[in-house]
Amino acid sequence: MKKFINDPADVVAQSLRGLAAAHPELRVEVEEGYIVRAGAPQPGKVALVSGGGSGHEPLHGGFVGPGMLDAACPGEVFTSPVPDQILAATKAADGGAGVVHIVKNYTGDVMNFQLAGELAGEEGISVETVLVDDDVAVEDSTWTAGRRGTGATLLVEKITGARAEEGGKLGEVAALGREVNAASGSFAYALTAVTTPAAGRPGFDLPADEIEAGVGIHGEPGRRREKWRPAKELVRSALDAILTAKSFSGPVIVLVNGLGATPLIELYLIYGEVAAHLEERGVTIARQLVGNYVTSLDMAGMSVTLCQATDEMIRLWDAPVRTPGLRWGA
Amino acid sequence: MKKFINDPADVVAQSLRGLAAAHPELRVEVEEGYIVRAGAPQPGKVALVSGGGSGHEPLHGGFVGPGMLDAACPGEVFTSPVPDQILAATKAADGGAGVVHIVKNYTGDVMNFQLAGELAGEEGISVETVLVDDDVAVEDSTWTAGRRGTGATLLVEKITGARAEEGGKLGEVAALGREVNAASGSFAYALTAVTTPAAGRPGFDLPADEIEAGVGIHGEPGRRREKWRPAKELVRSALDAILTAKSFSGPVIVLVNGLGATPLIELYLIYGEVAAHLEERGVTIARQLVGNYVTSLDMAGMSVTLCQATDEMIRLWDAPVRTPGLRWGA
Amino acid sequence: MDAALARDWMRAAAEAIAAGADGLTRLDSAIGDGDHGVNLHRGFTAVVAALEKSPPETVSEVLVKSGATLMSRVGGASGPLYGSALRAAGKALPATPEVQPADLVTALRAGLAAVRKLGGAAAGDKTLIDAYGPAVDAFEEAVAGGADLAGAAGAAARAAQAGAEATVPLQARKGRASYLGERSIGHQDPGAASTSLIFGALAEVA
Amino acid sequence: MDAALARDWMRAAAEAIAAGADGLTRLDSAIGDGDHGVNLHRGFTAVVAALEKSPPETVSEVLVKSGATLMSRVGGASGPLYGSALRAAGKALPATPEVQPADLVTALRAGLAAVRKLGGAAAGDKTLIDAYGPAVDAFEEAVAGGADLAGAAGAAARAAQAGAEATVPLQARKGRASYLGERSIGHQDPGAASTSLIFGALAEVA
Ligand SMILES: Nc1ncnc2c1ncn2[C@@H]1O[C@H](COP(=O)(O)OP(=O)(O)O)[C@@H](O)[C@H]1O
Ligand SMILES: Nc1ncnc2c1ncn2[C@@H]1O[C@H](COP(=O)(O)OP(=O)(O)O)[C@@H](O)[C@H]1O
Ligand SMILES: [Mg+2]
Ligand SMILES: [Mg+2]
Ligand SMILES: [Mg+2]
Ligand SMILES: [Mg+2]
Repeated sequence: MKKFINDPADVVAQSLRGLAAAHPELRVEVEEGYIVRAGAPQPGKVALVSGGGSGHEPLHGGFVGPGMLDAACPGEVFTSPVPDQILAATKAADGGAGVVHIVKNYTGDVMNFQLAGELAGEEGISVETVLVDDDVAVEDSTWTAGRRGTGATLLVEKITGARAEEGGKLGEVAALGREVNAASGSFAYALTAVTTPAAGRPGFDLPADEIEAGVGIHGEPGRRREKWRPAKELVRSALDAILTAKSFSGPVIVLVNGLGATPLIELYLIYGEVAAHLEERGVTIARQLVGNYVTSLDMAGMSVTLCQATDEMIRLWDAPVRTPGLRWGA
Repeated sequence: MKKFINDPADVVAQSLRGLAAAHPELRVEVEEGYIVRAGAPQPGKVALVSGGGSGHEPLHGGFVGPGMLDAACPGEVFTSPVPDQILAATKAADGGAGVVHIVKNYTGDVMNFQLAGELAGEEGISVETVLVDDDVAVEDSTWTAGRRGTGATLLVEKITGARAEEGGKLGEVAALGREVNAASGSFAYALTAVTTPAAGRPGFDLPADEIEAGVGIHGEPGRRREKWRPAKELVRSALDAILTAKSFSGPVIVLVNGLGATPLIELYLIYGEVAAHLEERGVTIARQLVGNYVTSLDMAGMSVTLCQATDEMIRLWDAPVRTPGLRWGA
Repeated sequence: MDAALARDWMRAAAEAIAAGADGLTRLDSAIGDGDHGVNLHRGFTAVVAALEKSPPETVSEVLVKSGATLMSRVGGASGPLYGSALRAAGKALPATPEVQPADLVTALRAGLAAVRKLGGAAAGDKTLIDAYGPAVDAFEEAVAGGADLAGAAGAAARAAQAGAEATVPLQARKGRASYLGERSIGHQDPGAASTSLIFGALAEVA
Repeated sequence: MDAALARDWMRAAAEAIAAGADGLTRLDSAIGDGDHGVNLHRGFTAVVAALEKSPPETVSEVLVKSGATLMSRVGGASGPLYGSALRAAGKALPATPEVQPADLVTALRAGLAAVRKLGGAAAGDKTLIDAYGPAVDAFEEAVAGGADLAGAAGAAARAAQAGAEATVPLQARKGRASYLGERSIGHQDPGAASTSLIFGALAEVA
C-alpha cells in the first residue's frame, strides 16, 4: 500500500491537523474529534451537525461554514464517529435553538448518532435527526438496513444549511431535510476497489474489464459485477435505476459526483451524457454540480444523484455558501 | 483500461460538451477547441489566455471566469493545442487591450503558442507571453528544454487574472506573471503511473513499494525512482529541493496540489507536514490552497508549490474569483 | 467469577482480537468495509488500558467500564453494539465482589437483549447475534445442567464458533453486508467471528 | 517527382504511421507522455483527407498543404515541427509540376533548417533531428553520386533508420524526454523513429 501517510493508525488525526492549519476559519478539535465554525455557537441559530466515517472528504468537515454545517465529526476511516465526539460537536454547535443531526443511513452512524442524541437530550439540547437514504441500488425494505446515504447528503446539507442560516426553526429545517432526502435518488459505479490505510490491501479484486454496479462509499463491493460498458450506457442504466425507484416530473438538481480518483475530464463527459438523457426523457435540469464531493478515498468511480427540487429548494441551493469544499455567492 | 468514456479518440470533445452543459456562464466552442467567458471579449480589458494538453483539469478550462482567465484552449490529452485554436481563443478573448498568453514550459506548448502569437500579431493583436517553469526537479539550463511548468501556473493565472480584472495594462500584467513565476518553485511525487485514454495502458510500471520523485503532469516517469517513505519525509525532501533551488525569505503562498487520485485526507495530512516544516525553517505562510487543481488524469501523487509573495501578490490572490475550479469572494 | 477473573477475560479477549484482527478485517473486506478488526483492536486495547488504570472491584463494574470504553472508542456498528451488550450485562449483575454462573446467565441475556433492541436484528440476519444467541443458550443449558463456570464457558465458546460458521450460507439482512444482497452469501459474518473470539477468551480464562 | 508521387508519399507515410502508431506510442510512453503515435496518426489521417479533397497539382503544394494540415491538427511538439518541416520544404521547391532530386535536396535541407530554428535542438540532443539530419546527408550524397530518386530515397531511409537507432544511448537534451535526465538513456527517441517511417515511405513509393 502506497499512500501519503505516516502511520496507518494516525491518518485521521494528522489530516485534521492539516485541515486546521489550512483553514483558520474553522476550529478543529483534534483530540475531541470535531470541526466547528470558528465563531460557534451562533446564538439563536438552529445548528446543523453531521458526521460519519472519514475518507469521504470534502464531506463532512469540508462543508462546515456559513450556509452549510455548523459542525462535523469525522470517525476513523469508514467508521462512524463515537457518541462522545458527536455529543461534543453538538454542544459546541448548539446556539440554543436546537440541533439537526444529518445522518447517513448506516447501522453504525444511526446507532452512534442515536446514542449521542439521547445524551444531548439529557443535557437539555433539542435534537432532530434527518436520515439520508438515497441510494436506489439498495432495495428499500423494513426487513433490512434499508438504503444507504450517499450523494444526497450534500444536497440535504446545502439546502437545510441555507434555511438554518436565514432563521429557519428546528422542526422546519429538519422537515426540509427529510423532504430533500425523500426527493432524491442516487446510483454509483466503481471501476476500482479501494485500499483503506488500516487494511493495507484492496477490499476486493476487480478484473481489468469489469466494474461494480451499485456501490456505496465505503469501498464495499456493489450489488453486482458487470462488464465495462461505455459511459453513455452506464449513465443510462444509472438514470433508469433512479427514475424507476423514484418518480420525477419537475425540475431536478443533478449531482455528478466522483468517488475520488475519477478525473474531471471523465466527470464532465458523464455530465454531458446525463444532460442528454434527461433531455430525452423530458426531465428538466434546474441546477447541476460536477466534482468530487462525496468520495470513497481514492476509488475510481462516480455516482449520479437527482433531486426533484421545489422552487424553495432551488432558492436555498443558490444561497451563499462558504466552506472549504463548496463555495459560492460569498 | 477502464474509464468513464465512450471512445478514446473523442474524450476531449465529449468532455467539453459536458462542461458546456454544466457551465452556462462559459461559452465552449467544441469544434474550434476553446472555452471563453460568456460575455467575452471585454472591451478595454487585457485578456488572459492559457491552454495546454487536456487531462490537467480543472486547469485551464476550469479557471475561465471573472478574476482569472478569459479563455482557455485544451488540446488532446497531454498534447499541446494547435496554433489555430490558440489563435481562435486569442481573437475571442481580445478586447483591444492586448492578450497575455500563459504558457507552461513544454516544447510543444511553447512552439504552438509561439506560432499562434505570430498569427495573432499579423492580425493586429498585441500578445505578451508569460512562460511558467517552476518545477525544480528539472535542472534549469539553456542547453535543455529547461524546467517544466506545473503548480505555479495556477498562481500565475489567479494573480495576473486579478490584476487584469482591475485594469492592469498589458506589459504590466505580463511582467507580474513573470514575477510570480520567478518567485515560485514546485516539486512532485507520484505513487502510480497514469493511463491515457489513447494509450490504454499505464505509462510505466511501478512496484508496490516504489514511487517516482520529480514527476511532471503528463504521466511521464520522474527524475528518479525511490522507495516509498512516510509523508513527513517526502515533504521534507520536496521542500529541501524547492528551498535549495530558489531562495525564500518572506511570506509564501503554498499550494498543496493533488495529481488527480490522491484523496483530500492525504492532501490535508501533507499540508500539515508542509506547515510544520516551514515553521521549523522560519518561512511564514501567508496563504494556502489544498486540493486537486493541476492534475495528471488519475495519477496518485501530489506536488508542493511555494511562491514568495509580495504584498501586492497577496492582495491579488485574495481578490474575488469566480470560475468552476476556483471561487471565492464572488 | 470475581473482578480479577472478569478483568482477565477482557485481557484475553483483547489478545484474541489482536491476534485475529487481520482475519476479522479480511472477513469485513469481503462483505463490509474492512475495518472490523481494526475497530475492535482499538476498542479492546482501550478497555485493557482503562481496566489497568483503575481496576474495578466488582464484575459488574468491570463489564460496565469495558462497555462504556468500547462505546467511546470503537465507533461503527460494532462499538455501540458490543458497548451496550457489556454495559447491559454489567448492570444486570449484583454489585458483589463475586458472581455465580446463574448471575452470568442473566447478565449475558441482558446483553443480548440490548444488542437486539439497539440494532433491531434477529437470529438469521447474519450478524453477531447469530453467534451471541447460541452462546447464551449453551451457557444457560450448561449451568442448568450443573456445569461450573469453566464448563459453561466452554459450551458457550463452542456454540459461538458453530454459530459464526453457520453465518456463511446466510444472506445478510442487517448491517453493511445487507447492501450486497445475495453477494453476502458464502462469507462468514465478521461480527459473529469476533463474538466467537470473545467467548473463546472467556473459556480460556474460566 | 511529380505531384501524384508526392501524394503517394504522404499516403504511404500515413499508412506506415498507422501501422507503427502503437510502437511509437510505446516509445513515447517510456521517455515521454505516450501520445506520439496517436498524434501523428491523427495528423497524417487529416493530411490524406486534405490531399484527397482537392489534390494539389505541384509537389510544392502537396508538401505545403501537408505541413499546414499537420500544424493545424497534431499539436504537441511534433505537430509544429513536422508541420513547419514540410511547409518549408514545399516552399523551397519550384512551382513546377515535376521536381528533380536536386530540388528535393534543397527542400529537405530547408525543412531541416525550419525544425532547427523552431525547436532549437542540435544533432545529438535525441530528437527527430538525429534521424532527419543523416537522412538528408545521405540523400544529398546519393544525388551527388548520380543516384535517381529511388536510390537517393533508399539511402535516406537507411540513414534515418540508423540515426533513429543511434538515439538509444543518447541522453535527451530537448523535448519532454529531457525531463528524465539520465533515465532517458537506453530508449529510442519516438520522433526519430517516426522520421525513419516517413523516409521509409518515400523509399517505398519512389
Ligand atoms: N443491526 C445489527 N445488529 C447486530 N449486529 C450488527 C448489526 N449491524 C451490524 N452488526 C454487526 O457488526 C459487524 C460489523 O462491525 P464493524 O465492521 O465494526 O462496523 P461497520 O459495519 O460500521 O463497519 C457485522 O459483521 C455484524 O456482525
Ligand atoms: N526541440 C525539439 N527539436 C526537435 N525535435 C523535438 C524537439 N522536442 C521534441 N522533439 C521531437 O518530438 C517528439 C515528441 O513528439 P510528441 O510526442 O508528438 O509531442 P510531445 O512531446 O509534445 O508529447 C520527440 O520524440 C522528439 O523527436
Ligand atoms: Mg465501518
Ligand atoms: Mg504530448
Ligand atoms: Mg466494518
Ligand atoms: Mg508525446
